[in-house]
Amino acid sequence: MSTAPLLEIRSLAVSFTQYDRGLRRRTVTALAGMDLTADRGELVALVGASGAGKSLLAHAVLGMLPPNAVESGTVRFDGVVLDPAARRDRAGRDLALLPQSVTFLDPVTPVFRQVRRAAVLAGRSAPDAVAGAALEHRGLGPEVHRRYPHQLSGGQVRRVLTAMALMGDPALVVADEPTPGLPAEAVRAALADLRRIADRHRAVVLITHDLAAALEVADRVVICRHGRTVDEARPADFHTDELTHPYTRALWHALPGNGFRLTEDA
Amino acid sequence: MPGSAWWRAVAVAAVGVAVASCSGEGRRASAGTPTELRLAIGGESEEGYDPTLGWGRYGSPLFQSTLLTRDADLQVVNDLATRHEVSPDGLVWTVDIRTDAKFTDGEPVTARDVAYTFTAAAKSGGSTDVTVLREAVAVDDDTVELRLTKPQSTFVNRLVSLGIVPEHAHGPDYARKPVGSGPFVFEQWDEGQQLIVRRNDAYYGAKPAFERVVFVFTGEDASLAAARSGQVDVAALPPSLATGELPGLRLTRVESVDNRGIAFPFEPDEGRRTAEGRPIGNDVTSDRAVRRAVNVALDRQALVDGVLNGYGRPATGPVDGLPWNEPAAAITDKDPEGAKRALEAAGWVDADGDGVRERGGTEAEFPLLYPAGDSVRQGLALAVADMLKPIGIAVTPKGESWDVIRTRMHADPVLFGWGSHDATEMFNLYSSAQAGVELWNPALYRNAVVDGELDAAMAAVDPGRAGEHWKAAQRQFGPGADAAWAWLVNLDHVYYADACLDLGRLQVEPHGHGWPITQGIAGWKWTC
Amino acid sequence: MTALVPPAVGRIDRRTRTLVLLGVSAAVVLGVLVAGSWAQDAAQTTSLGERNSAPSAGHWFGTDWLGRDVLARVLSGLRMSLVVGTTAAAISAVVALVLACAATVGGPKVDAVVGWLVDLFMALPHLVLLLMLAFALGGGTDAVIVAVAVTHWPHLTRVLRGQAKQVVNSDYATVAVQLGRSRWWVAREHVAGHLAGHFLVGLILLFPHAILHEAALSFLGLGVDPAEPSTGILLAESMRFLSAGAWWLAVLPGLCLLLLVKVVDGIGENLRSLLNPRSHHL
Amino acid sequence: MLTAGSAARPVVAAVVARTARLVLLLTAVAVASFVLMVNSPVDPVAAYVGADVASLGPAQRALIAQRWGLDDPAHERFLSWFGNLLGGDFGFSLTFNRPVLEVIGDKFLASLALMALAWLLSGVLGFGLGLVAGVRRGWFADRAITWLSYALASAPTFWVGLLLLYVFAVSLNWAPVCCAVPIGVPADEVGLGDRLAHLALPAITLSVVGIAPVVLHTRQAVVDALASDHVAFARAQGERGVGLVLHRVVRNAAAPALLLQFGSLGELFGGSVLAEQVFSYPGLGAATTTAALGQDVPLLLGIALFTTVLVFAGNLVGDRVHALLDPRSRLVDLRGTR
Amino acid sequence: MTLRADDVWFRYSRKSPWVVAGVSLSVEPGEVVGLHGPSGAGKSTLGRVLSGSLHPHRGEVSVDGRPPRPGRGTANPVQLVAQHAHLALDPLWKVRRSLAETGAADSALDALDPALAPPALLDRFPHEISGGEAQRVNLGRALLANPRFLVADEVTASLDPISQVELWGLISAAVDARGIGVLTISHDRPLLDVVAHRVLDFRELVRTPA
Repeated sequence: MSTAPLLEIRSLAVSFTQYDRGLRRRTVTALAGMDLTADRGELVALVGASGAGKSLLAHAVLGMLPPNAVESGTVRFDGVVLDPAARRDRAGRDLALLPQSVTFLDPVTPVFRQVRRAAVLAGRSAPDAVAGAALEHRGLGPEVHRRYPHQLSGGQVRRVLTAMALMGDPALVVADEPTPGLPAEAVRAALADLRRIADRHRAVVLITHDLAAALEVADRVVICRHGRTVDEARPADFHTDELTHPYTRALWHALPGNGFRLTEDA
Repeated sequence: MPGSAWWRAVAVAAVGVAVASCSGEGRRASAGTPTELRLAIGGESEEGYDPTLGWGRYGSPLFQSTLLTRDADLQVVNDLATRHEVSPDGLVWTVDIRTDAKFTDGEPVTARDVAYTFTAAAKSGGSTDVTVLREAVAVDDDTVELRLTKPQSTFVNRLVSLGIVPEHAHGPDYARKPVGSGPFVFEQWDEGQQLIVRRNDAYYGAKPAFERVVFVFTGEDASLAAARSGQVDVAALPPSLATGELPGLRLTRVESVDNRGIAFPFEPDEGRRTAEGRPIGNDVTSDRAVRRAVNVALDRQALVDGVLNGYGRPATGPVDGLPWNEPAAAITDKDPEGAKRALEAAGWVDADGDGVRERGGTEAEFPLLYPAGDSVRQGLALAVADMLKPIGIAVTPKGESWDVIRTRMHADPVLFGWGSHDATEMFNLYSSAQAGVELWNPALYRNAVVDGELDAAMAAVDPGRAGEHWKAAQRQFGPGADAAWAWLVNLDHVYYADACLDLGRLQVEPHGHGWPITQGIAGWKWTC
Repeated sequence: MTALVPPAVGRIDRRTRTLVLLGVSAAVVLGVLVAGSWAQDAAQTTSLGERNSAPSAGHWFGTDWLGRDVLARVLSGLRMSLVVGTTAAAISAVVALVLACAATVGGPKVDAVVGWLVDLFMALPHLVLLLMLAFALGGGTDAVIVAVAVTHWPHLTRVLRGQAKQVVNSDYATVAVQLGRSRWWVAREHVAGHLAGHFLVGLILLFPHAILHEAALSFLGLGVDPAEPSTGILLAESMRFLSAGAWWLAVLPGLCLLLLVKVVDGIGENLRSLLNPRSHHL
Repeated sequence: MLTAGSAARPVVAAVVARTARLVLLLTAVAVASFVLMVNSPVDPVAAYVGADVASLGPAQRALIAQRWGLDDPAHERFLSWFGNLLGGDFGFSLTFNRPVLEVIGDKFLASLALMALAWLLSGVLGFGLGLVAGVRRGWFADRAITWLSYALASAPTFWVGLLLLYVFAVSLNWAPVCCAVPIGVPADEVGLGDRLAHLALPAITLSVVGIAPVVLHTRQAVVDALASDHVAFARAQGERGVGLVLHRVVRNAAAPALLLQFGSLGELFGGSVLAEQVFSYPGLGAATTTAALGQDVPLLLGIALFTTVLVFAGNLVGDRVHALLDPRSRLVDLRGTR
Repeated sequence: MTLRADDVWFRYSRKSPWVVAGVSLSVEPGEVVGLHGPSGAGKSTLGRVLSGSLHPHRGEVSVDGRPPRPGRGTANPVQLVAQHAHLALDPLWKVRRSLAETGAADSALDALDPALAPPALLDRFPHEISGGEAQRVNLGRALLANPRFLVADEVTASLDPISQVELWGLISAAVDARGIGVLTISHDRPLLDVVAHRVLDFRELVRTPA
């Protein structure tokens, strides 16, 4: 057993080429230098302004960046440096993506077939039984099996996605922006789910822009800005105002509940 | 075509091309004398095979027999008729018919059927014009009287071309299931593709040498390809495609009166218009000197060689090769110097040195209209323009639609094509009575002497007398006198025929390439 | 295209490449127009001594049955096709623009009528409608132009109408109204700008269709005047000489037509990718 | 959430609405076509007479006009024609000398085989190639396929036919040069192989022309599908390669491809007009050309109406099939939103 | 001079349910009123009704006794700023032109509070500026129209917390300086508690549909 954390990301940078109207080429640097570690049993929140390229981190970790993207930096898993191809190979088993939106389900395939396919991919024997059980376990009976994703409620979708993501019993779960647009109670429920996954000795990376919500469940919070990790803090540091980094402090104080003001060093 | 077959067809589509490679085989490979003849000479009658609608007006109606027919010399001989006679006033044609003729359904052919056929044809709105018929009456079982509204010596052509249909079987679907007393029996017609006919073993005349004849309705190009690969025995093709001999095929040229000529507007341009508002008159072509000069200057043999690929004859008049042609009306052409002299004498000189003569402010120039889709006429028009340039006449060839040509034909020269075994056509082209009717006499040519001769020819009861009048008219309107038209060429109709096939002596064919060759089809035979 | 292949492969900037392609394509089209008018006389000149000759140094594309130079005929045919195509496409595009604007500004009733018209014209097979129109107008070049124009506006109308509606329903158009700007002002200032690109691209992309349909009509014998042949007529004529082995009459004009259509299409696609890089197929 | 029960009523309503639309459409097509035809400057009698103009006099022309009812005023002709139409009588074809409906029925049967074969070929091949191109996006296979599609889209149908004819029929003599059946063979002796042999070249021509849009649209659909969230999620679960394409892409791409394929019947018919002309194939397409060139107004009108129904039916079936494949689109009128 | 809604009802078509049912509220000049409710409840629709771009089926909205409407060349006295900042800017127009759409002269634009639209921003295209900047331009444009009232519909929902504070600072300044009244719509209760003088709960405003 190595002492290194399960996931260790160092100086991860991603850029790619885009074309504007008039075909002006520009190179967009989406991630400029991300550092992040997460270990088993830990829920680490990655917080930053929307559109800061946080989702790309999730895709990079799973080795699914679009072909025109250029990646640099290192991603270690269990202490071993994995290149994108190796990460792709582990996706679905050791590494899992947990999305929350209905668009992540195949719109033209009934729910059960998708879950069953996830079971097959995870290498489980008797995929039919496993898939049925996984849905049953999350309170989804046979009545939803033949439904299409658009016929499910938001909560049901989330449970189906969770069932699929966890099918391979992954060591690491990356949850990508699970909460936007949800009412407060739903946000709380979704995050509580994630906390439970972490508590079952898995590493969870929660990517979000909602600092206040993240603080309630995370063990550590990684703050990023302009595609770069700027700070890492524990939730307690926020409440006790022991924040060292000015941006983190500015972010904290700008929250409506914490003074709603601009600190001079923002 | 059963539906299930098609679905099976779809299922094994993949083998299609492979099978295709086998089916393209020629049939000459098979030994023995074929009992089947295959012709690709076009001429499908989309509306079917009903003579009262015009079927058989060129060549043999196959399924039906006609009262009279023309032999290889175009002389009228009896077929179904045993005798015909015209009353002295020319109004009543009495025809006796043979009694041994039977329709293929077993019924005998009677005078009533003949009367019925003529009556039906006169009333039908088809492509055969029997409107001169007042009534047709069966006098007895084998005699019929055809009574006309006016004397018409050329009515004999109706007797030659109108196939007799059975009154008892002439219903709405007759055109698709023809029954007649002709040399062949209808077997199958794949519309747009082929017509298969069988020999009529009960035919009263000389029986054809072939059990079956297949007419393939392909385009010219496909016909040539089919002939090359031995799939057909006879193929009609345009002169431009007749590029040389092909193995096993004989290039057969058939002379025709399928002629091409220029109609010169006869009246000067005085700003008049017809009732429909079409302009009348042309100040250049209304001068006889110009018309004669054009006739003299043209090198018709060069047109034949160049445009027709050699497949044709220079035209001397509208009825070359027909019994009523007048050879004396012909002139010597290819004489640009003579043409120039004639123009000078008439006052057409090139004073301003632009290469085009003028007289009294009028330039010797005119457009030459031709139907735009016709490539032979286009070639002729272009070549004519090239030939007339040296004598100082500027011609601008212009392809137009028939609709445009119709409105312009009284004022601008038009390149027409005619040619018929029916002398009525000559009457129509030159009689002032037909000026501006249909496309006839488009030039509005008017000469009292010609009118007199033409009327006399039409009214003549005796064919010989009629011929004399036809000839007299030609001497008057021909290129040596009025030069009303400049006839250019007669097309040869070109066929590739199997080298073993004897087509016998062929008639001079009328306008319309292809079907007329079937006129003597009953006499064709294999020679090897 | 560049964005999708591994960027390690060094290549020219896509913008430069697109601009160069555009320039070259425009030059080709212009060249065809100029050469076509220049070749018009040569296309009519018969030379009865040199009939049906295969391509040679003297006649690059060979000669036809009247000894006319096929290259000259192809060039003048292409010019004819271009002229017909351009005119028809321009008329069509303007009709589309007018209808789209009417549908957008004229209220729901006009919009419904326009929508119905579009449906009506799209319900009939293109070629059948073309045949009927060419027939009804009596054939000839003008009839073909009108027929092609009349059959090609619906698609562009649909595109432009959708685009205009999107603009009219956009937040910024709503803001403009809230700021006291009239509907016409919005149409002029906002909608026109957004439509211009689509209109231009749509117009150019109509050319190839117009050219092909003109050729098809002419091939069937309902098209332009055979005396002043377009490429469709040349090809129809060539059909009679296929079995005689005169492949050059069919292959070369067809190839030239294909290339011309491709070039014009390329202009449209390149322009489109300049205006909206993501919609590009490659 | 939809259940079968709640869906039934809208389906009925949709069918009624569609039918009403079709009737309205057909009426409009009938009126518009008739007006066009009647106002044609071309004289139908002259077209019918054609080369026989030499031997037919004015009296005979009057007879012809009378036989075709050209003497009556236009509105009367329309009313009687339209009235007959409501009774199922499409009128009488002048060039073919038989009822229009019979002509269309006969000819369409021949065209049906051609069109069905070409439709299947272009659909299957196009979808396959589009799938390959989309999956291998940016690679050689994609570029080759895309380039070929663009080239085919720019090629005139009839020219492709001419080339095939020259190469396979004239030069290689592998395929017959014309027609739907072999020369001189009675109908009952014509085998399936013969029919296929005669069908092969026209069908290939027709499918070659229809393939480009299918390829390009499928390719785009595949590219879109591959860029979608659900494929990203599938990838995150370790789905890749053939499995990804089979399980997560094919169905998504098939729906638009089928919709397009069913919506292309109009183009297919247009193509068949040209292909039949080139290969002398005696189908409805060739009849259309004949009717147009021969001024056969009743037949042309009949064909216009018939093909309108055909295209309409194609779209309808396409929508249904699309709805089967893509449950989201059920009860939504796709045509209006596309 | 009050923005009032009296028993306002609105639905999108005859067949669809009432989205706004019997809502009455008022906003005074110089007052910031918060409207709180969950997503999809119809708050935004009410915002558009209040700003006059949708017309109520029943009841009425009034400013000074008259319904708020843009006049010929004059702006609506009630201006709306919505959540998605970039959608409210014509992508083909530079910022300067968008601002000039209010009818403001160039000099007025240059004199605009640099905090709303820094001079460097004026000659950029919308896609060249950030979401926070775009939203400030939108606010600046609304203020250039000299409104009496402002409807701010989730104006900062897409912004990071720091930009959110900045934008609200600008709104407060306008409220203080010009005495305009603001109705702010949000699902974020803590935010409303900070920025609004009083907060209305949307669910309590809506009557149960009759």
